[in-house]
Amino acid sequence: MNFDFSAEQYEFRDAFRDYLARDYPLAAHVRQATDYPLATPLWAGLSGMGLFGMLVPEAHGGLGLGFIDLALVLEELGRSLATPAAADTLAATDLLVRYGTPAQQACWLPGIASGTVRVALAVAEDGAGHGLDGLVTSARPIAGGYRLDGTKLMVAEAATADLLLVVARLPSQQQLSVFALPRDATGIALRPHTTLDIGARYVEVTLSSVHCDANALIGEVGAADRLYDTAAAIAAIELVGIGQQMLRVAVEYAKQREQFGRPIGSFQAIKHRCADMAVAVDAAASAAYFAAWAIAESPHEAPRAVSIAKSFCGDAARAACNGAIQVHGGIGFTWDLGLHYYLRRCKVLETTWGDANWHRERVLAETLAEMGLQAANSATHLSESLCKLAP
Amino acid sequence: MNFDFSAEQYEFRDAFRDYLARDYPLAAHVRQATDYPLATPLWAGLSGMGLFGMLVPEAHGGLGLGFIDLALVLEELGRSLATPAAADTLAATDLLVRYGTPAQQACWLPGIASGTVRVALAVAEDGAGHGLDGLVTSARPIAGGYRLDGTKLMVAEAATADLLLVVARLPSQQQLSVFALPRDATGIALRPHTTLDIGARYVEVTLSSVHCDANALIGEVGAADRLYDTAAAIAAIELVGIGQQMLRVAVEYAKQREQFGRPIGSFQAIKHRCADMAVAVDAAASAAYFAAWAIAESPHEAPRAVSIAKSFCGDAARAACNGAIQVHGGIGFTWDLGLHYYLRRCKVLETTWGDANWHRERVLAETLAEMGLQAANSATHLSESLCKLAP
Amino acid sequence: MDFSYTPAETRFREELRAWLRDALPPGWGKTVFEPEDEDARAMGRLEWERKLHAGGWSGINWPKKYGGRGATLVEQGIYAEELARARAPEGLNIIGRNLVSATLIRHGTESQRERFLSKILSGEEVWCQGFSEPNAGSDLASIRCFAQLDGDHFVVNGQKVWTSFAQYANWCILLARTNLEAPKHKGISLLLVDMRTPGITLRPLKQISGECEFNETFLDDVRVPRENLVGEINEGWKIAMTTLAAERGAEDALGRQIRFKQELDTLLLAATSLRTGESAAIDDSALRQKLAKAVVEIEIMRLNCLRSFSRWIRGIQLGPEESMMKLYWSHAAQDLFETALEVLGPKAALAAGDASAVAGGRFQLSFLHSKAFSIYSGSSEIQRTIIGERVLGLPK
Amino acid sequence: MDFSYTPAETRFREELRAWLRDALPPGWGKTVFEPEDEDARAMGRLEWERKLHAGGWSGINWPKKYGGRGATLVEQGIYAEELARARAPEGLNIIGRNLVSATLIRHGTESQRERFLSKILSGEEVWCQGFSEPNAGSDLASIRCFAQLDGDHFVVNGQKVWTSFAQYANWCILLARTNLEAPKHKGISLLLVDMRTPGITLRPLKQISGECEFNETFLDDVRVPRENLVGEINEGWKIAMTTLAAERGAEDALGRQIRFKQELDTLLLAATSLRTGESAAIDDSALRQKLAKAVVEIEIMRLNCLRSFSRWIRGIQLGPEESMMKLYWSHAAQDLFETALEVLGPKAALAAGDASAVAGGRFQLSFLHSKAFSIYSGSSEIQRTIIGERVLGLPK
Repeated sequence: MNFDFSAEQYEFRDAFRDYLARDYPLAAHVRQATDYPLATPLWAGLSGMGLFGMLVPEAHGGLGLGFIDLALVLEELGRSLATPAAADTLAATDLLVRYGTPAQQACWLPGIASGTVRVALAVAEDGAGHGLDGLVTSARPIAGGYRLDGTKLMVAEAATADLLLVVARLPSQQQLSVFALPRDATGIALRPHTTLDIGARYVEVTLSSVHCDANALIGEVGAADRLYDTAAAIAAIELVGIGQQMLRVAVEYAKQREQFGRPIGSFQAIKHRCADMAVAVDAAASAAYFAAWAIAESPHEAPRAVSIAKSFCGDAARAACNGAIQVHGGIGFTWDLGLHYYLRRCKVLETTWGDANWHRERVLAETLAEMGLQAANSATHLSESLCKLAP
Repeated sequence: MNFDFSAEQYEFRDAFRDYLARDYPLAAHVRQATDYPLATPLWAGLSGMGLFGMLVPEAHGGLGLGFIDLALVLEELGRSLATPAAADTLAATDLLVRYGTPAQQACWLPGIASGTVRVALAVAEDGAGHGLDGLVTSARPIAGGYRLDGTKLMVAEAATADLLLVVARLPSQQQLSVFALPRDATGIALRPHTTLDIGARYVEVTLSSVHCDANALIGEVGAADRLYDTAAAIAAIELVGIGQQMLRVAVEYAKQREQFGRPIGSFQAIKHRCADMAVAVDAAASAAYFAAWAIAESPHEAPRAVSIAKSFCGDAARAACNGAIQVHGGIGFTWDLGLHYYLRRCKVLETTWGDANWHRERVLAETLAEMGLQAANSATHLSESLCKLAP
Repeated sequence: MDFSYTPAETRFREELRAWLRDALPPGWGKTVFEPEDEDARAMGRLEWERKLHAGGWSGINWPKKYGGRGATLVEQGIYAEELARARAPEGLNIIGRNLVSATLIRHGTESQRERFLSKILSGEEVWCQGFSEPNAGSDLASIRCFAQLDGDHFVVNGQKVWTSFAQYANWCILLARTNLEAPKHKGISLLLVDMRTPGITLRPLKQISGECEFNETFLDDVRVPRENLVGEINEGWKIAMTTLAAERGAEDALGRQIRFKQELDTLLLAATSLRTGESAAIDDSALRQKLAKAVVEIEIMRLNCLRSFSRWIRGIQLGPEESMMKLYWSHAAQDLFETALEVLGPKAALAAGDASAVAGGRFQLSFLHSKAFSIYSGSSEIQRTIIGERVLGLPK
Repeated sequence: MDFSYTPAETRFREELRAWLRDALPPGWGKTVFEPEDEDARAMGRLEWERKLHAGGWSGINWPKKYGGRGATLVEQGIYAEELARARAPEGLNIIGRNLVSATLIRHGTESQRERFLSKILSGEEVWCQGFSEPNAGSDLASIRCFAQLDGDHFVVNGQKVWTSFAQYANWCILLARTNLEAPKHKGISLLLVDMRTPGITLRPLKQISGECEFNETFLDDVRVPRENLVGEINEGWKIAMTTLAAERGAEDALGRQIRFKQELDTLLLAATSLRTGESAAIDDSALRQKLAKAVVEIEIMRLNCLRSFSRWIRGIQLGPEESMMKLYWSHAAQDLFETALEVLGPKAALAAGDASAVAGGRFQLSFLHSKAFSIYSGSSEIQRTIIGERVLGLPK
């Protein structure tokens, strides 16, 4: 048992951190907001460092690494507010590796590994709430394949994606399934969203009688759940990166900025707030790393571990963003300092792939199920045993 | 419009404050915990100052004042952890004044005003949750009166009460009603509780085929709700008193106690915590005073006002108790300093007459009803109007 | 204690409500809104202030001799409520009406009052506030902007920051150092500066919301006539404290409260309408708790204001207690807007301009604005120190 | 990163579990409990420690030469888990095992180690901790208890407070001032004091829970042989900091975590059983959120411990990071017990001894205990300062 990363994993992380800090500092976001898209050179850079091949087996041109190897890198992607297209592509890669047929893997994985295929995840829908249960986009079997209809919300960077993974409902078993569609398939229409997150482009994707062949269906039972959990785990880890960055920025400012003749970090109001941020962000990292391990190594523990992480990391990152702005005071409220880019991305990550409430509800349901406890009306027999649990 | 008390009301408050500080300081609680009951001289003292006659009309030997006049005095009762029998007797007085028949008023009010009749409220039941909806104690009409059966939880100072007000359910209309029973009526059995609050005695009251005559039924529709709301309002105001006292004690200690060569109150960690306590306790007072006004003058606003107060005051007092212990450090954790008496009473007041969650739920329900909004499925027509509310 | 209104007060409310109904365009706040363009919005707000003045509804609580109608505090509360209920625009000249006027009525000379007050009321002259500097934020008393007396003028040099609406302002109420030797609180004076004076340069500061309400203001040999000094020379700090207390007090807070209440009502409406399958967001107990908490906290904000007004009626002056008001509402409102985005679920990020945004994206904008609540008018850290030391008497 | 166990580790767990099954009375933790009387409970705990030692399950991570079995950190984690899972009693000699031993292994002389360590392991000698004084709580370095060197003895005079279990202790690890002139951190020494030495008087301190775990200890011309000095004279502060870091660290926290987890499981059981009409407390979404938050936070406490162990495996020493561990769990656990009472609804106040109390009133007692979590082993304020200055590098 060892809950630590290897020296190689730390080195890999450091390489990404150095690259992102050098080639993709906050200034890039400022440009990006007005001068979009900037993603292409970044994509090439990340790809050149091997990011998109990490999860891809060597047989398909990748490095054959696992999700744990990815964890610290995802933290860096979060910290540098990298494009959500990277997160989506990595979640899709995990799905293809676990659930894809040999033919699907051969078709998509080499392109992903080499950075030529970008994937966008089309899951959320208006009126469907968090999670998958409320989704209504339909997939109807037709001769030789399926016909998809529905409207997807908040699809990140779909305009520049090559492949869409769409979660849709098959009528026969009411089963949610994942379909891989070329982004330019007939019947796919995009409408750009305006969102809080001005460092990325999100679109509404409408599928009107989109036809695909049978080979577009990825995996069977469980693929949609796996996709959602992986995407949520990635969001949780990215939130840790945001939290760490906000802590770092707040601490640096508190060391320099003087008021009343002293660095403001010498005041307990600031010092203790930074300490609370540090404790929350560090605990968030514990949760996120464990979720990464569960995704990689222990699928049956993954839903609970992911939900623990996603709920806690969202709250910790939010507190860190708010704390960083507060520590900066007025200057923290200015556009040009750029703390708002983190606040904005943080809010998107908090409210996509299940918000904290949704994940907490799932944590409790999983915990009670493990304990053999039920909600509702079947628990009468327990009352007696409880009375005996004195003290 | 004037949201302030009169000079007379402040003077009356000061008289109670002086009396309680002199004759009933914290040391009395320390004695009380080992040497119970101490309530009798206190009762005589409070009675001598006119407390129990305040709400009683002059015709029945009282002062004919209103609930607003009582508010600041209740704050002092809370601050000094006075016996909950006082709160119960005052809530019962309000009920008798508003809902009692002339005969009932003539029977009980003079005794209450003179301090010879103490009342205990028997409302809560095991398994009934907060509020009145879950109560199952039954009142069955019999020849010339009613027969009551049921078990009541957490009845304060019932052993020394003269009169019990029991909330029970009539079978005909499933209507909750209030019955006034002499404490020594046949069929009433008491079992002492052991509770967190060692400054008062609570008992379980079992009613086994208790017979009463028709005159025992106080009021009709709404009496039980009024009783619950009044008791909750009193608890809210007492919680403000506890919060104020904990703030005062914490601030005094922070001024005196030195560590690192300075009074600890000069450290922002302590100073800012006290400031937050002050803001919360002051806001709680706003809510509690408004609830007192609504109870006195605007019954239709009372449920919402009481729920706003009870939820907020409970949270504020809890924070103040926890804050006071923390500011004191180790000494705050000792029995003899006595902060725990406040913590314990606070927890009882928080969790009786509806806890914060229960009252918040009621605030929301009342608010939505006022707005003409419904939960659940009848709101579709609103969606459109909402879209127009730009920006 | 009495929450009822006298017949005269009720008449005042009805008269105002009727006037507002006529003065605002039909559908105002429902189908007709303020322009999105910042400059157009600012001009609209100024126009609205002038309209209020023309109708006799400006500076209602001011003494009659300065053009007010000498309204009671209760009428003032009714006024704030009715304007907010009608979703009337905020004025542009908030600093002039609320801060400069209070300062001049209390500390100005009679000729300053005559010169400035009526033009504030009429909307003829808009004011901005030149207090903070890049190195004097929380530590406001360490300002360096220097005013050198040169005959009958001060010559001012320095830099100010967060000067709201400076781009529309005719005048600035400016804190400047006038004595370099004295302890820092004792060498500060308060000046009234004509924004057209040569040597003033503005640079807009873009906020995290994308708007440019704030500015940096550079002063380079700006000449200010000596008669524009408020109070005594080197006595500006105490006067500024009155100004800041007014900024943190109940009058400001009551107007805000009603706007927060409007947003909250819209949020409750949204929570009732936003559906997941069979149920609405409002059916979720956990969200209900947070919404109820918002209802409770915003309602208590109103009660705090009314208690504060009632203290004033008793003759208690503005003081450090106003910091409690401000600390309370800034956090209550920040929580409200965090809750708002939570209620929107997966649509939380859809902002103004998106066809699917809930309530036109207003909550996202308010969420961003709310981050400043705990910073401006004195950060929460400063308010807590004021409360700890000056209300509770804890040692420095 | 690897959460699986080696076959050897699994064997270790099974062996221990089997031993525990035999060593604890049948029905332990379900129908059979520790005695309610404090003294009887203390003696039972000591007996249990001796039983552990007899079975070879004491000080498992200690070096073999001092009677331990040199267990790995992973085995230590398994050990903590299994003891807690069996609801085995806590030992009485926690200070001896966790703090004194770590201090002596690192800073003691070989003869001190030989003299003391094996008797700690065997439960022959119980230890208490004499650090805090009435005027030296958060400001521990300002202790006044004075040890005057007199030939080959120190003569100690002063008063200590919060000396846990002093009434059962044979020895005390004591901080005393040995140089009145030096700066306060540089004049402190660490002594090992035989509690039978003449001049020691105890006075029990009753806690808010009604228990008397703590004492005041008065020292009046207490003679301590010079060889009972740990480390160099006047170098005791740094050594004490190691002791305190151990007290705040993962080893202590992991044992607590599992006990909190047990309480949480009991709470979930209670929430499923406590009914209002048709529904149980567990059906309420708002309570579910709070219970889930407790599940999340207590689970993360475990993960924090495991990460900390893993850092130790990498060779990173105990340090200020332990304050993060302690700050985290103390507040997570306080929230847990506030939630517990909330779940109980109108029965929240029914305490141990009441027939209707839920789970025998354990939650009320734990609630009261939890108020000390943010005070002892360094208050949360002290932990935040340590984290701010020594982990984050913020200026003093």
